[in-house]
Amino acid sequence: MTTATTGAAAKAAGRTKPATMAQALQRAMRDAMAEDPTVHVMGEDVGTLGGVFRVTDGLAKEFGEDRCTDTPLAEAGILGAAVGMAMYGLRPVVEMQFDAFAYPAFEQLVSHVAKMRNRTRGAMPMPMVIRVPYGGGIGGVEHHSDSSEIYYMATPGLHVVTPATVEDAYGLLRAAIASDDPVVFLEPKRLYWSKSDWSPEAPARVEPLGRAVVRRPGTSATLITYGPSLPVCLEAAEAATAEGWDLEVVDLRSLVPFDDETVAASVRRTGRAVVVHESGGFAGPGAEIAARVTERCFHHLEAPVLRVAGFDVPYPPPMLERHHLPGVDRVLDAVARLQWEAGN
Amino acid sequence: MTTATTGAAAKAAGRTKPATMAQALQRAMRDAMAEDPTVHVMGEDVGTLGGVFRVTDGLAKEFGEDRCTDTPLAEAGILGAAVGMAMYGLRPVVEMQFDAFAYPAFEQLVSHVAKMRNRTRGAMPMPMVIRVPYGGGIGGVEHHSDSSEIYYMATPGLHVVTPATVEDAYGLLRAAIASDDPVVFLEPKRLYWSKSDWSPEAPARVEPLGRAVVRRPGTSATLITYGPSLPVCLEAAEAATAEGWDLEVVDLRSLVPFDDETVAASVRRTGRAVVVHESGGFAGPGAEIAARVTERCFHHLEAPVLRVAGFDVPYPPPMLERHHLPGVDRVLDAVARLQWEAGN
Amino acid sequence: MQQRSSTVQEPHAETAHRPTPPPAWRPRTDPAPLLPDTEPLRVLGTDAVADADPALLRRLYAELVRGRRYNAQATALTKQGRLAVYPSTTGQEACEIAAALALEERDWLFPSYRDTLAAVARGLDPVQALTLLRGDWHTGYDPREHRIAPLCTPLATQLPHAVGLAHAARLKGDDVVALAMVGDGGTSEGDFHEALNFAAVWQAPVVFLVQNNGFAISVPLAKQTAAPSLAHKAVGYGMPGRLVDGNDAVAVHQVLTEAVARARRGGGPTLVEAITYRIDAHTNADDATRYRADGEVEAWRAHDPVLLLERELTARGLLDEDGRRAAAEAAETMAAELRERMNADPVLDPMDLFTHVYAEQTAQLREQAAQLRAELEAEGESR
Amino acid sequence: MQQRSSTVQEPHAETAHRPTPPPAWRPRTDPAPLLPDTEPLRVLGTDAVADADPALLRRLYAELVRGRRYNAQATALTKQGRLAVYPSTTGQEACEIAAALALEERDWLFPSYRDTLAAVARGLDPVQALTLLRGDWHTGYDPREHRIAPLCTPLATQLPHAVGLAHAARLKGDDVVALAMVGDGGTSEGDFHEALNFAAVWQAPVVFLVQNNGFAISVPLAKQTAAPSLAHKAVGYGMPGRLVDGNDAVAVHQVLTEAVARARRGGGPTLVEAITYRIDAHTNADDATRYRADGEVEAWRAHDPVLLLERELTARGLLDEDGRRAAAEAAETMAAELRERMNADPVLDPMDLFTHVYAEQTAQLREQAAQLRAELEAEGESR
Ligand SMILES: Cc1ncc(C[n+]2csc(CCOP(=O)(O)OP(=O)(O)O)c2C)c(N)n1
Ligand SMILES: Cc1ncc(C[n+]2csc(CCOP(=O)(O)OP(=O)(O)O)c2C)c(N)n1
Ligand SMILES: [Mg+2]
Ligand SMILES: [Mg+2]
Repeated sequence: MTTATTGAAAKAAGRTKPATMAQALQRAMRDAMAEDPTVHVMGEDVGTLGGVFRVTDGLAKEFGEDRCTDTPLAEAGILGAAVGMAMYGLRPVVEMQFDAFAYPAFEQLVSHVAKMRNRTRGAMPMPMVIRVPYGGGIGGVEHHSDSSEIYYMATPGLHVVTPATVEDAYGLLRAAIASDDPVVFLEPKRLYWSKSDWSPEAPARVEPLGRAVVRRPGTSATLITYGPSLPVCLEAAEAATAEGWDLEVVDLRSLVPFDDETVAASVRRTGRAVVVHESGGFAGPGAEIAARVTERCFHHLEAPVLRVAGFDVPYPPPMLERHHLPGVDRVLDAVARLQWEAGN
Repeated sequence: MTTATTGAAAKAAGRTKPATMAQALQRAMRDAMAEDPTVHVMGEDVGTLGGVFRVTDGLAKEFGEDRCTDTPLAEAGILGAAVGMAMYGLRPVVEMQFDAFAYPAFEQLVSHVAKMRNRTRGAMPMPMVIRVPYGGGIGGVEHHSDSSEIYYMATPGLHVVTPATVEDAYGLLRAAIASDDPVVFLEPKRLYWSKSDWSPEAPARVEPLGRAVVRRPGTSATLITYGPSLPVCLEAAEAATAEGWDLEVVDLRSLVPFDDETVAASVRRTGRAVVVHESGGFAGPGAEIAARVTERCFHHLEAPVLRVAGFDVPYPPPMLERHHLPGVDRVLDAVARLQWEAGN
Repeated sequence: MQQRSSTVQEPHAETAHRPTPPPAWRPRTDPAPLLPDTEPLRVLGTDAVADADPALLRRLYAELVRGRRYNAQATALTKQGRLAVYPSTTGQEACEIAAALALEERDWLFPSYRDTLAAVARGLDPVQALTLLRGDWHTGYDPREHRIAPLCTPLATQLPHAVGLAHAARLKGDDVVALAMVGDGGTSEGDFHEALNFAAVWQAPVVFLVQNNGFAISVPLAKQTAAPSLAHKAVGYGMPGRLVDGNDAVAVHQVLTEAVARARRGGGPTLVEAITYRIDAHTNADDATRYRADGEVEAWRAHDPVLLLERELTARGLLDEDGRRAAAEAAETMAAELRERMNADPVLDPMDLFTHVYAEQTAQLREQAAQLRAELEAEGESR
Repeated sequence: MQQRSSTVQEPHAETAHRPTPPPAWRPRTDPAPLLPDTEPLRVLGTDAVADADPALLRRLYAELVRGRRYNAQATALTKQGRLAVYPSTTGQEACEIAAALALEERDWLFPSYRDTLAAVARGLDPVQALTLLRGDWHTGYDPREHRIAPLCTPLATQLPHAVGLAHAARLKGDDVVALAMVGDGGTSEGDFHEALNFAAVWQAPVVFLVQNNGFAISVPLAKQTAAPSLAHKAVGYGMPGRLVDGNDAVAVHQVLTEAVARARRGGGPTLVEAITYRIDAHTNADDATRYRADGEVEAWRAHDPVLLLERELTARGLLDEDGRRAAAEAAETMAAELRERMNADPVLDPMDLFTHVYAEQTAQLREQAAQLRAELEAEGESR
């Protein structure tokens, strides 16, 4: 879990800019595969097609079908086979095609991937990445837009990581592949085509897992968020300046382990917090975040930690999803409810 | 969702007392099957054997194998077939043999059972009960003691219900079977053999779903709990009197929907709360409970809502489980940390 | 021989050289009749077609032409932004139509996400069938009214539903059959296995139709299975497997009709594999040139289901220019109406988000609904 | 014939009556050799046994006797409260032993929760094998050291692991074979299906051994499957299915050895069904009288694996009183040692709860570990 650079590979490959998040993810796998022959990419349509989101584009061509493999269509089988491959010393990087299509693999994930190291007293680690495109906002029909992060967060033994920027997509995926633990790597679908001037010359950072980052410093209140909701929060923070609020925005990046240090430090400073995610609110990630922030910062809080989340309903059809997804207005409404009259 | 009585059936059957929770559950299914020919019990070993916990004992004999069916060994198939049966107007009561063996059915549960009513605009409801023996404390080997309630709580469209007393086992299961929505009915394994003087003469109550109940009134602080942890909390409350604390104990009974009214009323009264469950704490049920209680009672709280939970580790082997399960001492330790010096 | 001591009971020694199978061994079913024929059944272009009812042939033809046009129209609607996505069944119309026509009204159809055409051929309003793909709601029809289960996206998960429904109908004494559709890729899912096993053990009146169209998105059949055929899987469940040319509408119709009849008379389930081909890309969003050669597509165009039937009808004098024109015109009318109706924006109520989550709205959802209502009102005011 | 118009391309009309299969149709494998024989293979009591190596027969006999004794001892340990639970393989020793002996040292065994005996026969310390069932930890050994995967409780989930491991070994160029064990009930799980399919598509060097012992807890095979045999499932994946008398140690050993050799030389996976019987209850906690008749058990006692082999050896003069006594004494020594070692309380460290959840302990677990440590210290003080 160290911060390393991979300048050589980066230079050799001659990246162009700006790059999308999908491209950064592809590059992360490519660099990892070039460096480490035990890294194997597998899943439905990841080979010849390069994945339905083209995230594995070109890998089968460059590394051969044995390193980037189109599997039969069976998610439990894919993850189960990956467990066996990891048992033999490989580092599988598994792609689940969509969030809801990872559910068939749930038993393998919970009962084996998450527990294998523990049940064997460390003898049999599971260095494995399970990439899951997640969340909505892309007009997908039912079963294509679930925010399933809570299922993974609630399962001890897994790391749960989600990038919100192009840079992090690269840095965190490299770290996830390098990790000796299983990492559920949640890729925000609606940010796949987000772009950044991701410099091809500068050494690419491998981010440490488990560290949140302050994306925008502020003093009035803290917005705690991750993945697809980061852009929403940044926009809300800009809009809030008009109301005289200077909002700090924390991007969690890693849901497990949770970076209490960074988050609590921010909330202690600002005294108010709103958690923002598009996953359902009830028993969602925000519940844990609100609860632990409150436990740690109770006497610094001027108001209860509020949650802005998707509604507690099955994900809506494309034409209605905009009413479901927390947008800038809902974030600002929550900020307004932070009992400003009561405190400072 | 009404409170009804089934005195006639109860009298006819001539119960003996005291009864165990397992017997009360059996009786609930028996009465429901006698009253409603659309109720079908199905699962692994539920027929001839009467279930590994004997909860379905005698049902196949009394109602025939078509009404209480030993299925092939495949949980997704069982739940998937139950979906089809519900589509045709039956009310399946599905037994999953143990908590961890419900995971293979996760996709059917999340993508179909929970969503069917919604995706068909109410045309195709899913009146179905999925009975899941859950939790530890019975010396079970790995995969036999998971507290999986959060996975179900986080899935909109499901009710999640769990009894803690013999009476409720009957009353809540009857209500669950009568519900027109799918109910995940979590049965605390270690309470299967708990007993009560469950009167065979008195009319058996069908409890409404969605209502918590105060099991012990108190004034100093509220213990919020459910299922297997209720006896622990009641014992802790008794022990606490020695320290001068008069603890109120709330049994949630229904995790979804959540009875905010009862819970918030209690916490507003006492000003302090501890959530107790044996599920892991991180992203566990207590996170939601703590977060929503704080949202609703912030200015009544003298201290942050604390959580006493299982550790965030895979469930331990039998010989170590006592170190994992929250016991009376941990509850009392948490109560002691409720910042008594600060407030009243 | 020395004196012997043994911890286990010893029968007479003379039986030693008579090999008997273990006590529990009773071959319960003869596997031979469960195995599919070595070649897929074809009727069109063979002598067997002489037995086919001309009315059926004409009906199939009209439906195929209509189905082809429906596919073209739906694809066009994606280009106009009127459908979010469309998985076409161009080239697979024979399977879609035959599946619908093999069923009685009281029977149930369990379509996969690709099978809107089968639903339409069964009589469902195409606009309702396309609701999912337009995106105004998930299921656009009342499944019980049409006895068509919701179009199913999680692959193979609808198969156990079909088994459960057929089983329930049988328990109730109704002679209802369920026909479930799945793709070649879907057969790899555990749910396929579990459904077929339940069906066989329960002798449920269900017919499984696998449309083997050669691909699961980009993945060709050879990477999906090493089986002699998908129909060979049947024997492992103790049910008959049938192999049929999926582009021969008459053959598919015949095989399915027989399987439905067998199921109805209590003969249990059947697995049917129809060999067909997906002429278009996986969906409009897919680029099929990334994974298959044009030549392959061309070979299949020569084996087109509409063509095969048209040729037969023409050769037998059952179809003339007028007939063709009539079929084409009927299809055109359907397409025009569909286009027009799909050009209207659907009327949406955002509050529907909360209406059907539970039988009774929970307090929690009432709160959230109130929030959305307030937002919508504020939005309305600000407009 | 009138003039024709068509929207689709039309080849020459004279081909109309030549039935050709659809373009993609190529039967890839001949199903015949994949089908199992109609009767389970037996060697003991047949002429074929003449070919068997006497050393192997003796080895198998010694192991069977030891295995039988191991089962008795483990069951006794449950009564003494030294094991939380024990699923016995009494009556199934031939399968357990043959599975272990069919493998080379570099190969991998994937046992189910019932198969501690196979692990012990492969050389694992029985105390380590029984750790799971004693309850001091989950897996009591280093899987890599012994090339024995953890005993697997969630049924059939170990099968894809075996496939993945075998596939990985092959990719690395190691000629390692994986042998995976599963019960008749476990074959109903989706994971069974997916594992066999992956194995066949990848031609992975893996052997699947189904111990058909007639029951899944209380559920008899007839409620589990309607297949002619479980081995018939193989053809649906494109791999050979073999049927063997699971109480005939020589036959099971032969079939497994052949399947392992086939896998090793790149011939791909095999599905083996061994017909056997669970003489004891499901576990010591189960009451088998609730679901099966004594007569059935007695019939199987007459077909006991130890008995079958003992009879053969005796008839051929390969076993005399001394030999029997030596085998029994060796088994007794093993049992005495096991009993003694299991009578010692295992040394437990509650802090192990936190040690192996992650490679590096997280801050959160460090906090929780500190809490437990403080509690333990307080407990220690108060004692
Ligand atoms: C459980 C599941 N996994 C993955 C997907 C994503 N997906 C949608 S269609 C498809 C390919 C389906 O292939 P096949 O079963 O052959 O049907 P076809 O598309 O050819 O009709 C995939 C992988 C899904 N819908 N469900
Ligand atoms: C996924 C799963 N479902 C249910 C169980 C509970 N269970 C344990 S053993 C057993 C029966 C297994 O039967 P079979 O596969 O024939 O193996 P056997 O016990 O006969 O060796 C069941 C249902 C389980 N362990 N895993
Ligand atoms: Mg296909
Ligand atoms: Mg068995």
